[in-house]
Amino acid sequence: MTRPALTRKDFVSDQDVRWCPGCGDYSVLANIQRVMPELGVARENIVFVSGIGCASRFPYYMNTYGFHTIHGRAPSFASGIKASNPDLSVWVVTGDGDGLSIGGNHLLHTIRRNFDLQILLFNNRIYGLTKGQYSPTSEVGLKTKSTPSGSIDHPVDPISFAIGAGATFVARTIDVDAGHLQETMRRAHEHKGTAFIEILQNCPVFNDATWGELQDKKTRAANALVLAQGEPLVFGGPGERKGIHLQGGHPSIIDLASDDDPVAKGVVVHDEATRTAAYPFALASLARPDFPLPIGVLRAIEKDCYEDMLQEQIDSAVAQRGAGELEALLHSGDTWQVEP
Amino acid sequence: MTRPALTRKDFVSDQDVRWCPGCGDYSVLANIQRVMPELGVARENIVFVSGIGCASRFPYYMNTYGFHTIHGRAPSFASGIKASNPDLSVWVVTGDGDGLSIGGNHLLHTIRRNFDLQILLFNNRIYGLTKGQYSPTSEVGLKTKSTPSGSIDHPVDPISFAIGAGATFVARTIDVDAGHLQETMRRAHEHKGTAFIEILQNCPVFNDATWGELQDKKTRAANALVLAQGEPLVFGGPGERKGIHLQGGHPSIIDLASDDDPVAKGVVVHDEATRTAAYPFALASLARPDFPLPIGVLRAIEKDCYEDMLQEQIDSAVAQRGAGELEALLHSGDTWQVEP
Amino acid sequence: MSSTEGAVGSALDVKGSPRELDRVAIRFAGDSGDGMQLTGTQFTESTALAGNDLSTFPDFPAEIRAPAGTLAGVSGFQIHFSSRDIHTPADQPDLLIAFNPAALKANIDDVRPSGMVIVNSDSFSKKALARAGYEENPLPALRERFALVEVPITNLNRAALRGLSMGARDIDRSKNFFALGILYWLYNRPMESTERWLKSKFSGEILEANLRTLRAGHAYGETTELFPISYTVAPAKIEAGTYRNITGNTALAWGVIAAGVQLERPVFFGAYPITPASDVLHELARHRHFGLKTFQAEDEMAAVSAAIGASFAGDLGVTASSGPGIVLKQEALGLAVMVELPLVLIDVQRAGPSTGSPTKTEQGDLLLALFGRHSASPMPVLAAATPADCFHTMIEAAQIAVRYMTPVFVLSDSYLANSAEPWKIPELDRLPRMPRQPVAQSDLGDFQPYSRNLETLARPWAIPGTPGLEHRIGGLTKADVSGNVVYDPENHAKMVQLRTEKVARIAQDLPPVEIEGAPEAETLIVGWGGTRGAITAAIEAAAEAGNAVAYVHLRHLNPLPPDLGEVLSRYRNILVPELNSGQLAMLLRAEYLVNARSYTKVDGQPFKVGELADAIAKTIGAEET
Amino acid sequence: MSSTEGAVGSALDVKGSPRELDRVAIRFAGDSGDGMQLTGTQFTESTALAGNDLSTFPDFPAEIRAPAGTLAGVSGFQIHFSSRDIHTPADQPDLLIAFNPAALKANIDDVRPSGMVIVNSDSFSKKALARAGYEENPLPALRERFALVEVPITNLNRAALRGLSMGARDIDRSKNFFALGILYWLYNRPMESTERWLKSKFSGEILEANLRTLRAGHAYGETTELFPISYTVAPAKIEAGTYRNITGNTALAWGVIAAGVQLERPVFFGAYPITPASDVLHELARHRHFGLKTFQAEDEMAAVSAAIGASFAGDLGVTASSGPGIVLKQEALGLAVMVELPLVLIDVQRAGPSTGSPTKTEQGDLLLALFGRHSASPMPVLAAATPADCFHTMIEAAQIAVRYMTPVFVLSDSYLANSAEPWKIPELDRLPRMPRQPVAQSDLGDFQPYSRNLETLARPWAIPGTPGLEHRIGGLTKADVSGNVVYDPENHAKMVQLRTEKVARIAQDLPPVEIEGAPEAETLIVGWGGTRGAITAAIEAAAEAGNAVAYVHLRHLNPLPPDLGEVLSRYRNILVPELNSGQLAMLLRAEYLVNARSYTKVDGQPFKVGELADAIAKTIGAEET
Ligand SMILES: Cc1ncc(C[n+]2csc(CCOP(=O)(O)OP(=O)(O)O)c2C)c(N)n1
Ligand SMILES: Cc1ncc(C[n+]2csc(CCOP(=O)(O)OP(=O)(O)O)c2C)c(N)n1
Ligand code: SF4
Ligand code: SF4
Ligand SMILES: [Mg+2]
Ligand SMILES: [Mg+2]
Repeated sequence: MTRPALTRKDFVSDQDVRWCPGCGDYSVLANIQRVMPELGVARENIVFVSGIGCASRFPYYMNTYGFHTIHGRAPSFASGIKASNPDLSVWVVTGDGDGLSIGGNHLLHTIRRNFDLQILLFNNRIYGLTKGQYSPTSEVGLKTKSTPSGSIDHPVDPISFAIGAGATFVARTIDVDAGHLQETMRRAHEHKGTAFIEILQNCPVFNDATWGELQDKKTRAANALVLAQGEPLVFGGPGERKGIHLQGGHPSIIDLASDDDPVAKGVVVHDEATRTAAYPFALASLARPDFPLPIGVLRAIEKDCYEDMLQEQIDSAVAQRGAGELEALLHSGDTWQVEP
Repeated sequence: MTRPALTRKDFVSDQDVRWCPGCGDYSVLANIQRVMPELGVARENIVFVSGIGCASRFPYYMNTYGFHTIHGRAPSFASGIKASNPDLSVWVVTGDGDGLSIGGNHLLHTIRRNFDLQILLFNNRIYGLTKGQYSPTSEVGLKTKSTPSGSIDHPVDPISFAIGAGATFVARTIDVDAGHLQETMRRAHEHKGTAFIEILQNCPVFNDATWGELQDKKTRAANALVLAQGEPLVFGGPGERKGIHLQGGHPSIIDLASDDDPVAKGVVVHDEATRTAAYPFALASLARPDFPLPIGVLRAIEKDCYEDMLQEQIDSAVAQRGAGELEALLHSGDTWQVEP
Repeated sequence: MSSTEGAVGSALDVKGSPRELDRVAIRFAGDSGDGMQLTGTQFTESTALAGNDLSTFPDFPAEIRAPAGTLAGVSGFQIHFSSRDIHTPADQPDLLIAFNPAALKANIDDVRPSGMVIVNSDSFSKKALARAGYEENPLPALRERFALVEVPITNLNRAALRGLSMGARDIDRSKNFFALGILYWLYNRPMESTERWLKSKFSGEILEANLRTLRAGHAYGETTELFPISYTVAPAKIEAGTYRNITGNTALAWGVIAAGVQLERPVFFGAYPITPASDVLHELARHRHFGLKTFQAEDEMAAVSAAIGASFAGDLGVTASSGPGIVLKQEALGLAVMVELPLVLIDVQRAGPSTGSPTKTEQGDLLLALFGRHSASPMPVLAAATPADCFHTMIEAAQIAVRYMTPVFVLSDSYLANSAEPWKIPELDRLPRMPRQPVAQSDLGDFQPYSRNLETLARPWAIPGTPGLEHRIGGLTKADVSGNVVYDPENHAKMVQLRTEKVARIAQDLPPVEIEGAPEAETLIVGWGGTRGAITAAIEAAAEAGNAVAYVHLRHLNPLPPDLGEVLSRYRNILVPELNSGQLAMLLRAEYLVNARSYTKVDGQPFKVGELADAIAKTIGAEET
Repeated sequence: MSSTEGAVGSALDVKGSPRELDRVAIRFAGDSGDGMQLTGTQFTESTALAGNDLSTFPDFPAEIRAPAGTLAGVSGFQIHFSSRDIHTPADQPDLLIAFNPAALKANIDDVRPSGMVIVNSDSFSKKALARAGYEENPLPALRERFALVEVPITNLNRAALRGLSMGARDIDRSKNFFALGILYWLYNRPMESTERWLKSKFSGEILEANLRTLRAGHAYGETTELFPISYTVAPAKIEAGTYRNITGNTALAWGVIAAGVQLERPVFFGAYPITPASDVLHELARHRHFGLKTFQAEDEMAAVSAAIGASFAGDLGVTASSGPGIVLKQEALGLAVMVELPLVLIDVQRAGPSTGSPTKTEQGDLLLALFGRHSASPMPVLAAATPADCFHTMIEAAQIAVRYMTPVFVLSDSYLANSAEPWKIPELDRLPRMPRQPVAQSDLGDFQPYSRNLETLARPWAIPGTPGLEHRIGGLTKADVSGNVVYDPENHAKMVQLRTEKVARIAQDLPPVEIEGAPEAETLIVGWGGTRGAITAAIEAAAEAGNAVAYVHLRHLNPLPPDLGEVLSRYRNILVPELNSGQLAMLLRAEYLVNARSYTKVDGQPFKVGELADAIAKTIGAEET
């Protein structure tokens, strides 16, 4: 059946959006509603699944199927949905607290099983919904309601965590960078397997400007290492040109003259699909202030998906043993007759 | 007070050890009981904390303080113990199921907080205590009670996971390699911060020889990359000599002649304490069959411990505000008198 | 603040002496952004200083930021103050001040018939009305039913702050202080506490602006014809002493600190944030100078596990959460029962099930506290009755935990957590104390981790670091005395029985049941937890209406007071009001085979005094016919 | 197997015709490594084929490998078979076969006075005796009390296998088949089923060895003087049909498969391994050809969450666990209650609290099933009565889940899980079916996710992939009909009431309470779950002793059968036997205000028929005096 092409409006639900004025979540919502029609998936085949948190209210605003579950478990609900019906396009929305604090374990295992899901982690480095406690991604020293004298937890980097979990697709994007965010969503959708995306998101109310230099167009170029497949790792603010060098597993920055050939100078060429995870790990280890923060797709490789392997086992079992017969099952093994 | 020096026997409890004949846990227990006296810690200041599993029965056999807790939560109990009394030497014993399946989240967060603990993960790539289901470290295709047609979960590598979590000390050792295991325990004890150690352990009953080439002395040299600080990454079975080269984040193996200077040939020199995690990540990414498995200390760096920072906050609070006075607290803020 | 006093003084000249009232209930209502909670708290402080008895109730929007001006975004704060003692924030406010149409719509139906309603008339634009879901302007119609006062608060505030260099938005932010000024005049409240607070919080232009508009509001009340008269409420005759306001969550936090001091153990508090329990963590985190360790864990399992670990190592372990988080802690609590370590678990109940309505109140977790663990896993359960009672309940719970070596369940609720009441600050040496067993000392004989104190059946608290007491504990069935792992049936049965008996013995420390109201009546009301204020007020109201009843309010839900059965047996009807589907009633029926009837409500709101009084009247009536 | 028949035949010549018995109970006991479970299962199959009614009970050591030869390592298997129908594995074995001293020590006290005891005399070395904790050899003393038969099983087995090239250890592994051979002779059981099984499992020398020693054992029994006579137990008169043996866990697994077939929904089974529930996962994982999806999750929260997700997507979601794992699933179950999706949760209860005694049995989780979630979070609860009944209970639970759109709690226990009973294989088209509401179809009108079926109050099951039904669900309080997020009190109360009423309505589908035993007696026994066999046997025993009582066994614990109250009211005493501290008794007392008294035992063991019969006698006596 051919149906009229969808537009952004088709993905807007009838619920009023309830985030604070200026919340980064608005921009993410708007851009995802914009990309959706381009993906060519019928609305009824799309499911948004979330945990608990400000970001996790996302499904209510998408005019698709949606499930606002419980704190930290969204990846598990999504796994069940995908296993049940692999034809669905399943999107998980989570936060730095929902996904990495209470939900860290499910994120780890869902990622390694490589279900074909898109997992969007809105990282505002704070607990928004519960009104401002530090999160596992908050920097040491952050003063919050629960840490009036400053946080003493060393933060975890979602990207390193995801690669450590064996993720087949890992990307980082920014709430306010509409073009890049939309492109990243497209890539995530195209990827077969778990696509993990960290979205740097601003919480103007409880952790304003936590990603300041990256959100601000003026300072972004100097602080972001924007990745492009096959391109050298070059970055730099106005008037500067720098590249990333990787020797013996040790990253360093080299200054480039405007006419230098970066590769000749030893700048690494970006490859999303290296055999080992050594390279994406090296990228993930680039942390500010010493290094620019990689933005874009750090890793994209092919690996079997859980739901496909499960279906294969079912199919081959049917092929070998025939479709299951209840009657036969009940009579399998030793039975005996009692005559009347 | 001076007390008689301790011997191995002082650390043997009065409970009979209940593991299957031939279980790798026996060797680990024996070697840890051997190292303990050398650490110079009084028995009453040592606490072994475990979750649930065969390995987790460990505390019952150590004549120290011990707490056999619940499945997956041992690191959290240990965190509370250490925060309560930083003078205790706290050892966590867990398994690949206990620590990485149900307990993955606590492992992640305990590691990143860098409590000064030793965490020993007994990795037999199987659930032993529940009689043989596959675990998060089991290889794809493993046939077990719960996967008669073969496991379809891509395994997680404990070492990559730990580094991804920001671990300050990460090592891998082998149940039957007494010398290396003892040395690794010593290093773990000396390290200030969370020392994470993966112990390759054999479960002869449900997953025999899962680490075959590494446990067997004959094949170990060819399959293990034994790490030594400041030494080049060289390995090789009888009559072969090979080294690890790392270029632009891509590891590769180079063959060496017996008289080659490995470093000159581009073999990487091992450094436990690189500034970024790129190098240990690269090591962690070396996986068999393509590469030898790194054995030894992959990473050892210094970072503040949670319990120390907590104590500092307490001390400076006392310094600034004086020791807390209940009377003063109850009368703080607005109060008023009601006259008789 | 001579200026203010001057103002009040002259108010009297202009408008004649204020009218004396014996009780007033006011509700502030506005958008989440309008600072209603702050305004309410300031009015509360000032009223407390004026010596009234009072009770407050904040009503936040759920844990979400709703679009400005919508019903979902309305935030409210009610204060009830009186010259006699009162027990609730009152069912119906006598005065509502509404900062926008949504606030009006959400609250108007609660206002006492012909009560006073003040609105910010500047906020009643077509757009705002629409956003609140009003087809037409409701004000004309309201004039019939209420004493409606329309004040252009926004513009008056702007006028008052003219000349300041602040931005328009910042200026508008101060408008709640203009309104507060009006109310201070209207009820002749002192402004000092608010002015003092402003000076402690702000400086420069913001301070200047807030002070100015506060005073301008006061002067406006005084001079405009809109308010023909002002009111006073005489100080209440309350027991002499030093008083403060306190909310349930602050009282819990301070109770934790006090327990540590009293028991001479360091406190370890492990928690994972959750509404409405988070504030206990927030408050405790501010008091590191008590040597207090707060630990924000990655989840509830880690929080309670760390707390149990700390108890094992000699700290007083405490953890707090609400509904969903409590459920997640149950497995670890079962271990604490098995290893018999002291621990206090605080459950600030909220309206469920599931995520439910996180900012609303309910008493839904009593049976969860008793039966939420697998197998026979008995825990003592205590419930706090009022905001200030949270302090005492917490201390008693900690004492029981250490005396009997057991985890203890403390029930509070969202209503207690956020309501405030004046509290006579106790003298510390007057706080009740239980004898507690000393921590086990190093001994060279053979130490038995599961040997028991004959009086309490408590096992020794043997703390790592003590030479000679090295021992192993865990969740597997323990052998009596030695604590070794064994599986023989007799021992299994004996240990189950010992743990049950130990908790039952706590009853030996409980005072006789106190019967309030009219002990000789034929009807007994049995309550527990945060409904105490409402029930007490309802019983007084019922008594005035000639329906005297007896009243027992339970703090101890497990074990129940030993003489409770005998007390219940004296009454012909027993009514059990609860904000759940009848959980205590079920326990009483099962335990004592008495026909305890339930009066329940599960809508996220506290009981209204009126509905309870009616229920009481009906019960008595029911019996007569 | 002519050889065997020949053997049996000649046995008759040598020793005269076997003695006819009407019931026998045998216990196999040995070291975990001795293959007792296997030996027992083989004897069971053969006995079933012989047409006896039977009941078995395996008794493993806890989930630990104890050192060989110690008490902790003893593994036992008891089978009770008869020519009449029986309900339990029997309190006391008539014959014990002990493979080592530890096995003897652990089991001897259970043996019927002057019963037969066969020991492997080769295993009674000083060392072995010491390891079992015997100061001296117990055999001499035992000769007084029992018919003791000392057989050098180890050496006889070696002799039988002489000439095979197998290693000594492998040879010794076969000795249990030698013993099995003896018993087959002693009780005139057919050996075919075992020989068939051996051939299906082994080949080459191992097969050869096992067959040889099995037959050698049989011949030994026949020829030695140690056994003067053999026995037969006539086939039981049981209803005609095709029978098989089935354990509770297998029956649960097959019930899951059958439910999927019957409801025409794919099944998603999510679980995390835990004793004694793991075998349900293991069994289901073997049947992928039913399109069955099994998912071993990282923990219990993930397992139940994935199952709920699958139900949302249109599968029948099922999950299983035991005590500690059940507790961890409760938060997600609360969500399932809120979003009203079908789900079946299986709780194979084990002895707690905490980790407790994982391989022992208990009925400790009834109140956990009812009250283990925060706030009012009602779930239907069903309990299986016998191993085979697990199949039917599971199917009914699934039907309720889909018909009423609700998660359902199914209670089994460790005893049912591992015991086997003969089961008349049901005809599929005879299985009871409930009308179920069809899955919602694509409609272009406006779809309301919380509209309800008037009869069942079920909301529509609207499955992703269906055009026009796009909707959002979640754990926040839902608006009636639309399912939108709202916080108004009336709606909150209404939804709580609707969910409660929906579960209560399930009662409309329940059959009237069936009263067994002596309905007209004055005493009623009320039981539930896995104690059915023991209670039934006890009631028969009591009746024979002149203590006839009535008996009601409940499958439905929530809602309770509508006529239960009326039934209870007919009896002067009500006794409720439970393997917990009186959980059902509490519910009955609270619900019906009847003086239901408890007879309880919490020692990890099933009820013994004798102790129950005594309790019944006492109750009646109690009443007479
Ligand atoms: C079991 C449980 N524990 C705690 C909570 C309270 N809670 C809700 S959201 C949240 C953290 C949200 O932080 P994040 O995931 O970063 O989302 P954000 O609000 O920042 O978008 C917490 C602690 C809960 N709802 N359930
Ligand atoms: C909450 C809970 N879920 C499940 C179990 C059952 N269980 C006990 S140990 C274990 C896995 C043990 O595997 P591992 O950690 O690898 O230890 P090993 O036995 O292999 O040493 C499981 C699933 C439990 N005890 N508690
Ligand atoms: S609290 Fe922060 S994250 Fe949450 S809605 Fe407001 S701005 Fe956004
Ligand atoms: S099951 Fe495996 S891991 Fe467990 S004790 Fe036996 S051999 Fe060791
Ligand atoms: Mg966040
Ligand atoms: Mg393991």
